[in-house]
Parts: sequence; structure tokens; C-alpha cells
Amino acid sequence: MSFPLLTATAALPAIGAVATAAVPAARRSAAKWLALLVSLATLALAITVLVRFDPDGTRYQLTESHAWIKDFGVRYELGVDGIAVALIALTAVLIPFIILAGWHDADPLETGSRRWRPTQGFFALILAVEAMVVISFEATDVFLFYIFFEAMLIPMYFLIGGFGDRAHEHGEEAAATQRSYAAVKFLLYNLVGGLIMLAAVIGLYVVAGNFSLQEIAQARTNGSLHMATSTERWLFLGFFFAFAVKAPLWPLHTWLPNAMQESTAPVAVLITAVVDKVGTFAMLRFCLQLFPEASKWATPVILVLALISIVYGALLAVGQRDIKRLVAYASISHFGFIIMGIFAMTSQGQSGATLYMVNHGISTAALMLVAGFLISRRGSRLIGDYGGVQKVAPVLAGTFLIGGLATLSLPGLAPFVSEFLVLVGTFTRYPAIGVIATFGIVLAALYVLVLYQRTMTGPVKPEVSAMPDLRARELVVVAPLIVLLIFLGVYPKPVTDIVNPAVKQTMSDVHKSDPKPEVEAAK
Amino acid sequence: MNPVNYLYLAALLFTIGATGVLIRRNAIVVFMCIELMLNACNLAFVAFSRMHGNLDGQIIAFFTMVVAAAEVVVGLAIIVSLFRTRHSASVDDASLMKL
Amino acid sequence: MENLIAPLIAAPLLGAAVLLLGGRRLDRVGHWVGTLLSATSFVFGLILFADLLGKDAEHRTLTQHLWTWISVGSFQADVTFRLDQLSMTFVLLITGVGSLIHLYSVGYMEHDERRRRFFGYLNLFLAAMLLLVLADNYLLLYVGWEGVGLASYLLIGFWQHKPSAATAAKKAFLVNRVGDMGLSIAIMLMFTTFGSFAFGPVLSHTGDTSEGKLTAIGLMLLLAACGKSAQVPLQSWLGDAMEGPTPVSALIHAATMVTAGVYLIVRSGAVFNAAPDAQLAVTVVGAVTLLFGAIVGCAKDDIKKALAGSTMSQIGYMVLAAGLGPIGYVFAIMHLVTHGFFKAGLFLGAGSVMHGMNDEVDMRRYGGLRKYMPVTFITFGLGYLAIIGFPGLSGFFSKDKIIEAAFAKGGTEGWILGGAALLGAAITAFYMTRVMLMTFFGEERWRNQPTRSPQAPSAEPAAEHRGEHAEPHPHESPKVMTIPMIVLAVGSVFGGAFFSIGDRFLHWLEPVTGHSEGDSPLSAAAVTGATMVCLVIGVAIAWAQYGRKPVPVVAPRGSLLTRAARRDLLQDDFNHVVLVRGGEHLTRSLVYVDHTLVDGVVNGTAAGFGGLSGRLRRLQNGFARSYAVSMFGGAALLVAATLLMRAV
Amino acid sequence: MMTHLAAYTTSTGEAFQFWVLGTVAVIGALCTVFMKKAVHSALCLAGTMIVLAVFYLANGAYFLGIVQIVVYTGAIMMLFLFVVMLVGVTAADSLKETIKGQRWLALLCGLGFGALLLAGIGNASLKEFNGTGQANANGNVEGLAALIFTKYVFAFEITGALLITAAVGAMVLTHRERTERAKTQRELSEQRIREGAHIPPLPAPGVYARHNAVDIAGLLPDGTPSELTVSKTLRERGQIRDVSTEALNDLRALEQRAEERLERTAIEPETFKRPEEASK
Repeated sequence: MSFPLLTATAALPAIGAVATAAVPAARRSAAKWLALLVSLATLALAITVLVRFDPDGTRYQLTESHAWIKDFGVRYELGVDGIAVALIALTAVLIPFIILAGWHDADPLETGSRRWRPTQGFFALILAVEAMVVISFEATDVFLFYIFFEAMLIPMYFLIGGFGDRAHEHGEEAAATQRSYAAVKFLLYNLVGGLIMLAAVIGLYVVAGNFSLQEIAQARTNGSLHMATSTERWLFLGFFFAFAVKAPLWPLHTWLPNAMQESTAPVAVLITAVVDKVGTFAMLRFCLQLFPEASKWATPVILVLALISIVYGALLAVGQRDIKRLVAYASISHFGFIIMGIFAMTSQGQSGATLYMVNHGISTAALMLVAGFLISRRGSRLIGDYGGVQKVAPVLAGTFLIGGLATLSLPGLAPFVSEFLVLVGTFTRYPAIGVIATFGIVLAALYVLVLYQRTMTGPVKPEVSAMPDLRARELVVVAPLIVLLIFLGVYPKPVTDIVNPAVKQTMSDVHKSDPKPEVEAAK
Repeated sequence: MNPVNYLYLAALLFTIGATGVLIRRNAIVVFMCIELMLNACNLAFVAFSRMHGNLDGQIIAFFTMVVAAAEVVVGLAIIVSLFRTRHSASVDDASLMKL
Repeated sequence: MENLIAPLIAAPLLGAAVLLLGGRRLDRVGHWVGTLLSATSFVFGLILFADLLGKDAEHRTLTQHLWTWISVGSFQADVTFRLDQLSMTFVLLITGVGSLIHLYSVGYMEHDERRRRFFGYLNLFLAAMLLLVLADNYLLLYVGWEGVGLASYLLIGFWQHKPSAATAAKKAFLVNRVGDMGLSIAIMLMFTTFGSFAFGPVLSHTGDTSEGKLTAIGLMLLLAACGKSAQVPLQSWLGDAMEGPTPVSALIHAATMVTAGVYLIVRSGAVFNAAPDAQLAVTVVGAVTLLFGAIVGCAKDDIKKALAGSTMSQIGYMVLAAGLGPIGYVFAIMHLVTHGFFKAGLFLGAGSVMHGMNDEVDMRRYGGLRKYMPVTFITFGLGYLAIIGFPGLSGFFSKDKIIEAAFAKGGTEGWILGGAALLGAAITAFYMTRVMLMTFFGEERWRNQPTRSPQAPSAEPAAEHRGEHAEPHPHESPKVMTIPMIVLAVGSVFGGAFFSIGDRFLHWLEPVTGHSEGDSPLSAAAVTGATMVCLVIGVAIAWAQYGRKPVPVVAPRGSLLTRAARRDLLQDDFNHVVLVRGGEHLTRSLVYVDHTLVDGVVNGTAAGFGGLSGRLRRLQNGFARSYAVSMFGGAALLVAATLLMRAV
Repeated sequence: MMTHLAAYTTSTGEAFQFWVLGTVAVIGALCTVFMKKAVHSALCLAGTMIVLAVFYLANGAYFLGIVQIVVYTGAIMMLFLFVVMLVGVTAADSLKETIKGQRWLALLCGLGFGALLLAGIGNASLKEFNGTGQANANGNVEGLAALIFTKYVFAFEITGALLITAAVGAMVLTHRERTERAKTQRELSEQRIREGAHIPPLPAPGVYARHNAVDIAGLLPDGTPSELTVSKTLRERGQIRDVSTEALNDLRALEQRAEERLERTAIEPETFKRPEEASK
């Protein structure tokens, strides 16, 4: 391993963050461009990783390993499997769009109404988040992962608490208080999860003697490391709790709507499309590999919770009056699908879940960013304040509709593939749960179409009559995402090819194999 | 009788002094109580020196006295300046440690 | 030759892409581009048809594999097309009738500034429908299936500024989604049962599995069919779908959307053949819908809604036939094709009438129009004769066969179904005659009537441009609209005869669907006779009611049944009360629960900690003495500790 | 306990002395704590210290005994009294507790602590008890000196440093350097005018000709005493005698006697009460 590619992929945005923060206050636009360039360079690195990665090769590739804290056997160990590669690619792809979409979100306002918002800080924080997310996708050392899993919260906290919508129905003060409430809620929620995980991490060290995922997993599989059933279960719960908060899984979800509602659209995308993925990813990588038996033991409960998330999230999305909250609850429903796919313990389910992470990232980004553009035009997040936008801003409405259709996973768009895989994967092992989960697609249609109808159709409201259509920058943001949605919808092979081998590995970790069909008609 | 009683007495006096410190509000009286405690300690030291048959205990008691003297001097000075500023010698008036 | 299948779909898809992304530049030529591309795919269809005819009956199946779509473990979904006689039939129907409707729309939508987008949607509709009928596996079919749903959503809600249109579109999509749920569950069941969901493996291995499984699959497929084909209980969207422009109604009702369900059932014939219970369910649904639609059709004063009711009932016929198994499949498809002709003709005619009447849709404000729009009158009349099954016209052959087949099912079921079919025929005759009389005969009720009557708020912007609100001036529509009507009229006159002389259609389709002659308790002649009698009765009653005595402009209150029928037999009210209201309450209460309960627990914990720390803060009262007390207590504890340590 | 301390006993004289003086010491200590006025506390403490000095002597710590009397009772206690005078002899801080539950907590801790301490000593194994006999063989003072200047010499030096520091600290704290020159009479008067303070001389204390003591507040026309008439210090010490009612009561008595002499029945009540008192 000559050139530490993975380290570079994570380090580049980190350095970029520092550089961006260092740009003098007057040169705001310079900071923006710098951040954009860094994110694009990171994308290039991520693509190199994608290319260098050989799906049929060994499980973990491009590995790096250096001793770090000898006394506790903590090592700086990086390595990627197919799942990680896919998610790194997703992150690297989304960040440039997020930056571009938030181009003016952090500009200081001339009016003294709102305190000066440091642009440099905004973009630096976004890059910092990217760096941490990437490295936590790469880390194969539990302790290393834990550190960045937690450290992620710091920049997120400032992004949520520091940069809100310019428009707020209850005026500036209310906005500030609600923002800080949301930020603190986000922080505390995840800190509690992280704390419990820390206890589990230490417990793991006590049991296993080191933090290396590969070594422990290997020892687990060849039986050289035996855990008492109760120990394994407790450790599993410790890890799973943290990931379930991050994911988020019902009933640990209530931080997400506040966070997404109060933060600007790009940050909301960052939360739900990038950061939360770490939680589901970690379930797949750590929970299943380190504690296979406990995972199987907990599967029924987790599946039921996931099912509740799906239906519950969708129903609440229907009941929302706030566009962003609606999207947030929709995401909760989708995370329910992802977790269900992971714990269905079938190759379809887990490949579908991984695919779902990618697709959900893209589709939510598309929907949420367009929603953000809409909100920035009218200056309100309330659905009731819109109407007839389709007539004045057809392109905006069209992209919004496509994003919505992706969210309701219309066949031909990317999310359909993953959602159907998850459903099939679940159905083959737990038919009842699969059938109930299918109701989710009806509810999804309901909330998306209601949202579209109330905002875009009907007679044009006077407030929106002067609304401009999408600008060039905004089109640059949305169009590629839509193209990506359609492409992955009709030709998901590139992703599945990378993911499938990794999923096969995970399946063998938990000693599970797909249930055989009743009639072998496929041949 | 046996000299252990001296120790009992010392303990008793010490306790009384301590309680006084807690109960009284007048800084001067508080100081007196502290003196009382110190003296109780001295008595104990002296009794110990008698037990062990060497003079170390007395030496310690002697040092205690010296330190007590110094402490009284400084303490009373503090009280005086306190009284100068806030016209009272109550320890409760100087409750600035509150949040 | 099979390489022509992909272009067949690609052409309209390309059209949709170009028209929707093209922007304003294409506004002037857009409609012609759309029409041209759909015509192109019709031409491709014809070429392929010729090719198929060239082969002998057994080898008339072309497949084209493009790429592997999804491949995870044993889950293999390919993008593969399959063209056999069944799909060929549909391709011709869809592209043919579709192209005619395109042509018609050029005139009909002339005054709409968003015409380009309209044609884009039309092309999308065709593409989705073609994908549906050409797919080689159920998952790909599902793509077309939902694509049709999307296109219908876009077209029904084309006049989005009308809340009613937007709502109708949403309703259509949602109701279809319920059906789609059935389809996806069916696919999952197939996967777990057969390890595949491609037509080949599934349909050829139905013998290897239990009947229960197959029944489940069948019922799920039926649910899907109900959604798309507007069968009871998922029919409620069809009536509202009339909010869309009339050509859309024609397209949905004649060529594309509603026929999908029938296609699905016939395509999955093997499954149903092996699951009699599912078949029975299909026939029941068909029979019920047949009567339901007919009754609704009788009560509507809105010409489009009346035709919608008739569609429902005609599709009911087809579903009924499809449910009868091999004895019915062919006739289901045959009726589907003929129905495609005459129903399209009827709708285009209706559109032409509205076009001439400032988009007035209330038949009670028509009357005596035959003088003013002769072409429309004749074509509409021929369509009318066809649908009521006038001897010699296409409806006569196809419907007659279905009724025969229904009787041929045998046993009491046969009698019941057959009876229902006969009754349906009578009612059909009644309401179609009613439409005919109210529209083209009687005195001219539109004279000195302000148009835009309250119960017909469908304000089409085309009319708003012309801005006519005074008394309408009925006039014949332009050529571009009448030509398609004429073509369709021809089809609806001769189609049936052409198909059934020498059982051409039967032989064409048999290799795919299979066919068996049931043992009918009645002779074919008897059935035909009975049908004729019913027909005459229906027409007679209609004449008695609407022909002899004048039609009141304001609808009479009518009997209980009439009023119920006007409200779609209260099915919408049921939905509204149970689903909509209930759903609203559910979501609202859940929002409350989420805020107070789930979030309340969290915030409660936080508040609890806050309060606790507040209490502890009190200890820091700043009095040196109380600190001293704690110190002293601590000292005491230390002493105690040391003593204890010594003690033990 | 006598059993395993049989090795060593003391003379009955010392026993008698211990019990008598011990009682005195304890009483003194208690008084120190519970006396209302600081002066009394100081005096009681002095007593206790003297008793302790006697005990030192009895324990063969002659030097300490003397030092105790001289330094403590002599110097330190005088210092205390001096400060008490400075702050106010009769500044009686009421024993009423202001901090809730402080007293009970204090007593509880005290009792618990004492009990524990006594118990500790009780079961401490204090077997051998060899007196200071040979330790004081060649003089107690010499012995101490030997130790101080050999073994504890560093500690001794440090204490010296400590004492000096203390002395300096005391000076720093108490002695205020006058930085600006003193204000002249004129300036003071001008300042008074500027601040609009009480300009004419303060009213004199005393009522009528009967009470002219400085601690008696003069009465205002309505018979209420005026704060202004007594000095600030007295006011702060709360040493004001209110005689506002006395004069009236005397008058009442006088009239009553006169009436008795003239055989009239008293109509008014016996003593005249100030209105606000009556309202109480």
C-alpha cells in the first residue's frame, strides 16, 4: 500500500475545513469557492477509491494500519468493504451539492435583524462533517470509529444551532430559541447514545482484549473468542442503542424532526442523507459482525420497531403542516425500511438496505433541496402558505414532483429498486411483516401527493404569484441528482455489484442463508 | 484515675468548640471556638507526650500555640477590616459564595 | 426483428423526454412531434404484426433481452421484452387508438397554452402502457403499471389550477397505489414460491405448488387489477378522473389504463386456472362491477360521467369473462379491443359535443344537436349502436360471446353470472339510449340557457380564452377532430364482425391464452335471443322516459336508488367517512401523541434533571457556616469509617 | 479500662483536681459557645484556658503550662477583648438561627462526632503509660529546647517566618494608608451642601430636662423618638433607650394622684399606651 488513499480521502476535507475557516472575513466568496473545490477534489479521491476497489477481492481493501495507543491496543486501522465504498461515494457526491445549495445560506444579512453569520464557518463545518463521516465509514478499529462517530456531533451541533432559515413564522427571537432547542436536543440525544456505546466499547475491550474489528470478527467466527450469551447481548444492545438513536429508529426519533425543521435545507440534507447513514452502516458493520448471535436474538424486536417506524413515520408525515418536518418524518419511515432490510438477514434485504441508504440520500437531497429553494423564495415553511406554484415556477414544481416521486419510490427511479429489494428480502423470511410494510408505499404516496397538491397545484396564491423559477445555480444542484436518480433506477448494477459480495460476507458472519423458494423454477 | 480521661476531656472540648463554630454567627465568638478546639488538641498532645514518655507531643503543642497565635492575629485583623466595611461582625453577612 | 420491440417503447418515451425537457422552443411544433412519435410506434407495431403473421402460430413469441436490471442473490430481474399474440394485440390497440387520440387532441387542445406538456404526458402514457404489455416479468410489468398510474396522475390533474382536478388526480393515484400494493405482494409471493417472477418460470410451474399459494397470488393480482381497471371496490377514482381533458378520458377508458387489469388477469391465466377460488372472486368482482357501473351510468347527467359508468360496466364484462378461465379469456380480450374502438369513439364524440357547447357537460342542457354536428352525431350513434350490441356491430359479437361464456360456466354460478350479464346488457341499452336521446334528440334545451351550469364546474381554459358565457352556438368540430372519430366509428362497426367471422381472433390468441368450449346449458341462439330481448326492453324504457316526454332541464329529485346512483352508490361517501375522516383523525391524534408522549418522555427526563440540579443548587447557599457543617459531617464520617475499618 | 492500664495510675490528688477542674473547663467551654455577648464568651474561654494550663502543668508540661497562661490568657485573649471592644461590647448577636436547620444539623454532627471520638479513644489500645519522668529528667524546658533546636529546628524556623508574615499581614489588613490629604472644614461643608445632606447641626439627645443621656433619643412633636438625635455607633449597637412613653405615664400618674386627692374617679385607663402599641 504505497499511497494512503483512505487517509487522504478523509484528510483532504479536514484540511480544507481548516483552510476555509482561515479565509479572512472579507473574502467570503473565496471561502465558498475553496470549499467547493475541496469537496470536488474529495469526490475525485472517492472515485479513485471506487475504481481501485475490487468487488471480488478480499473483504477489506486499501487497508492501512498503524499503532496508535499501544497500552489499550487501539490502532489506526482503515479499510473498506463494498458497503463502505458505496457510502463513501454517496457522501462525496452529495457534499458538493450541499455546498452549492447552501451558497447563500450563510451570507451575512445587511439588515441588523439577524446576527452576523460567519460564512467561512458554515462551509468549514460542512467539510469537517464530511471528513468525520468518511473516516467513520473507513475505520475498522472500533475505538477509532467511536471517536469520530461522536466527534461528528460537534460540527453538526453548530450547523444546526448556528444557521437557521432566514424566514420564520414567529420572528427572529423565536427562531433563535427553537434553533438552539433543536441543536441541544440533537446533541444530548446522540451523546446519550454515544455514552452507552462507549460503555459497550470498553466492555468489548475487556472481553476481546483489542479493538480491531477484523481480529475480533475473525476470532468470533473461528470460535477462538467466546462470549457468554448475556455479555454478548448486553454489548450488542450498547452498540445498537447508539446506532438506533443516530439512525433514528422509533421511538428514539424525536430529535430528527426538530433538527431538520430548524436547520437550513442543505444542513437538513447533511443530517438525514449523510450523518444518519453512519448509524445504519454501523449496524451492518459492527452489530452483525461483532455480535451475530445477539443480533439474531434481537431481530424480532428490532423488526417490529422498524415496522412501527415505517408506518408511524409515514402517518405523521401525512399530519405535518411544515414542509421540512414532513420530509423528516418521511425519512424516519425510510430509515425504518433500511433497518428492516438489515435485520431481515437475507441477501436481498441487506443489499436492498445498503442500496436504500444510497438512494435515500440522493432522493431526500433532491426533494429537500428543492423544498429549500421554495422556502427561501416565499419565506415560510408552512405548507398552507403555498399554492399554485406550478403555474408560476413550472421547473421548480417539476423537480419537486420528481423528488417527491422518488420519495414515494416510483418504479423507474432509484429508491424503488432498494425498497422493493428490502420488501422482498423481508417477505421471504417474515411474510407478515413484509405485507404490513407494504402499506408504507401507499402512505408514502399519500403524504407526497398531499404535499404536492397543497403547495404546487390549485389557484395561485398572491404571495407566490411573483415567485421566480429555478436559477442556474439551483438547476446545477438539482439536475444531476435527478439524472442520478433515474440512472440508478434503471441500471443499479454498478452499485449492486459492489455491494453484493460484502453482503454475502455479512450473511456468512451471521451464519444465515437465503430461504429457498418452494419450487426451483428459476432455472 | 487514669490519664486517658485527659483525652476524653480533650475530645469533649473539641466537640463543643466545633459545635460552637457551627452555631455562632459572631465572627469573634467563632474565632474563640476555634481557639477552644486548638487548645483541646494541645491538651491531647500533652497527654500523649505523657503516655509515650517523650516530649515530642509537647513540642507539637507548642507549635500549635504559635500557629494559633499567628492565626488569631490575622483573623482578628480580617474581622476588624470586615467590620469597617460592612459594620457588622456576622459571618452570615459575608455570604458572597452564593450563585 | 425482435430488436424492433425496444424502439416501439422508446419512440413515445423519447417524445415525452423531448417535449417535457424541450422548453418553450417546442411550443409551436410540440403537438405534431408527439403525434408523429406515437404514430411511429404504431408503424413499428404494424411491422412486428406482419412479422408475427409470417410465422406459424407456435413460434409467434419474440423476446428481446436488453440488460440485467436487478440481480441480488437469487433475485434476478431482467429488462426483457416479450412480444406474443396477446401483447401484440394490445400494442396495436394502444398505439393505434392512442395515435388517433393524439391527432384528435391537436384540435381539442388548440387553445391551451400548455399543449406541449399535454402531448408529453400523452406520450409518457403510451410508453408506460407499452412497457406494461411488453414486459417479460412481473417486476418490469410493475414499472409500466406504476408508470401508467403516474401518467394518468399527470393527465387527470392537467388543469392543476382547478382544485377538483388536482384532487381527482391524487385520488386516482392513491387508489391505484392500493392496487399496486396487491401487485407487489403478488410478486413477492411468486418470488418466495417459484424463486422467480418472470412469466416463463412462474406460469409454467403453477402445477408444482399448493393451490392455497396460487389462490393468494391470484387474489393479490385481482386486487391490482381492481385498482387499475376501476373494479369494485377500487372503482371510485374513475368518475373523478373525468376532471381531465376529454381526450385523456378517451385514452384512459378505451386504449390504455383500465385495460391493464384485464391484461394482467389474462396474462396470469395459468395461475387463475389452477386456483378456482381466485377465479370465482374475479367473476364475482366482474359481475358486481358490471351492474354497479351500469346503474351509476343510468343516473349521471354529466355526459362524461355517464360514459365513465359505462366503461366501468364494460370492463366488468371483460373481468367477468377473464374470470371464467379458458372459456372466457379470448372473448375478454376481444371485447376489450372492440370496446377500445367504440368507447374511444364515444368519448371523442362527447368531447366534440362539449367543444361545440362551450364545454357544457350537463346532458340536460343539450338536446337536438344532431342538426348542428352531423358527423359527431353519426359517429357517436354508431358507437352507441356498437356498445349496446346492435346486431352486426362489434359490440354485438364480443358481448354476446361473453354472455354465452358466462352461462357456459355451468351450474348455479353460470346462471347467476349469465343473468347478471344479461341484466347488464339491458341496463347498458337503457343508459346509452338515454345519453343518445338527451344529447342529440328532443328540443334544444340549451337555448337561452347560461352555460357553465353549477353541477358541471369543469371550466376548461380553452373556453375561458374564448370567453363565451352566453348562449352556446353548437358547431361541428374541425377535421382534425372528426377524422379520428370517423376512423374509430368504422372500427366499432366492423371490428367485431371481422374478428369473429371464422373465429379469426380466437385462433390468433389461442396459443397464448388457451381456449376451451364450455358446455352451455343454453344454445348460442337462445342466448343471443335473450340478449336481443333485453336490448329491446332497455331501449324501450329509455325511449319511454326520455324520448316521448321532454327532459326537464333541472334534474328531478328521483328515487332513492337514482339519488344513490348519482352519488356513485354512496361509495365515495363511504370512503370519505371511513378512510378520509378516519385517517385525518388518526394522523392528528398520532401527531399529538408524538409531541406529548414520545417527545414528552424525552423532554420530561431533561426537565427532571434540570429540577434536580436546581434543588442541589440550593445547598450552595453561600453561608460559610453551612459549608462548615458539611465539612464537620464529613470529618465525622471519616472518623466513623476509620473506626469501622479497625473494627473489622 | 483500669485493668489493662494497671501499669500506671495517678495520685488521688490529681484525680480530684481533674474531676473538679475538668467540670469547670467543660462548663467554661459551653458558656463560651452559648453566652449571648461576645465579652462573656471571651471571659469564659479565658477561664477554660487557665484550667487547661493547670492540666498541662499536671501532665508535666511545665513550659507549656506557663506559655499557655502568659501567651493565651495573657496576650491572645486580651487581643480578643480588644477587638470585641472595637466592634462593640454589647453587640449581642441574637442566638436566633437564620439558616434553616443549621442548628439541628450542627448539634447532630457535634453529638455524633463527639460520640465517635470518645468511642474511638475508648477502644484504642492505650496499654503502656510511662510518665514524663525520665523525659523531664534534666528539666522540661531544657528537654524541649534540645528538641526544638535539634530535631524540630526547621519547623521552628518556619514558624518564625509564619509569625512575621502574620504580623505583616495584620498590619496590611488593618492599617489604612491615607493616600489623599485630609479634607478641610470648608471642603467638608461644601460637600455637605452639595450632597444635600443634613445641613444644620444634628438635634441634641435627651427629653425635657429629665433625661439628657446620649443614649436617649429626643422625641418629635408627636412623641415618637427621632433617630437623628443619638450617635451612629450607638444606633448600630442598638443601644438606644426609648423613653417616649415614660414622661406621659408619669404625667398620668401625677394627675391620678391629684384626682385621688380630690376624690374624683379615674375615667381614663391606668397607663397611657402609645397608639401603635395599643394597636398591637
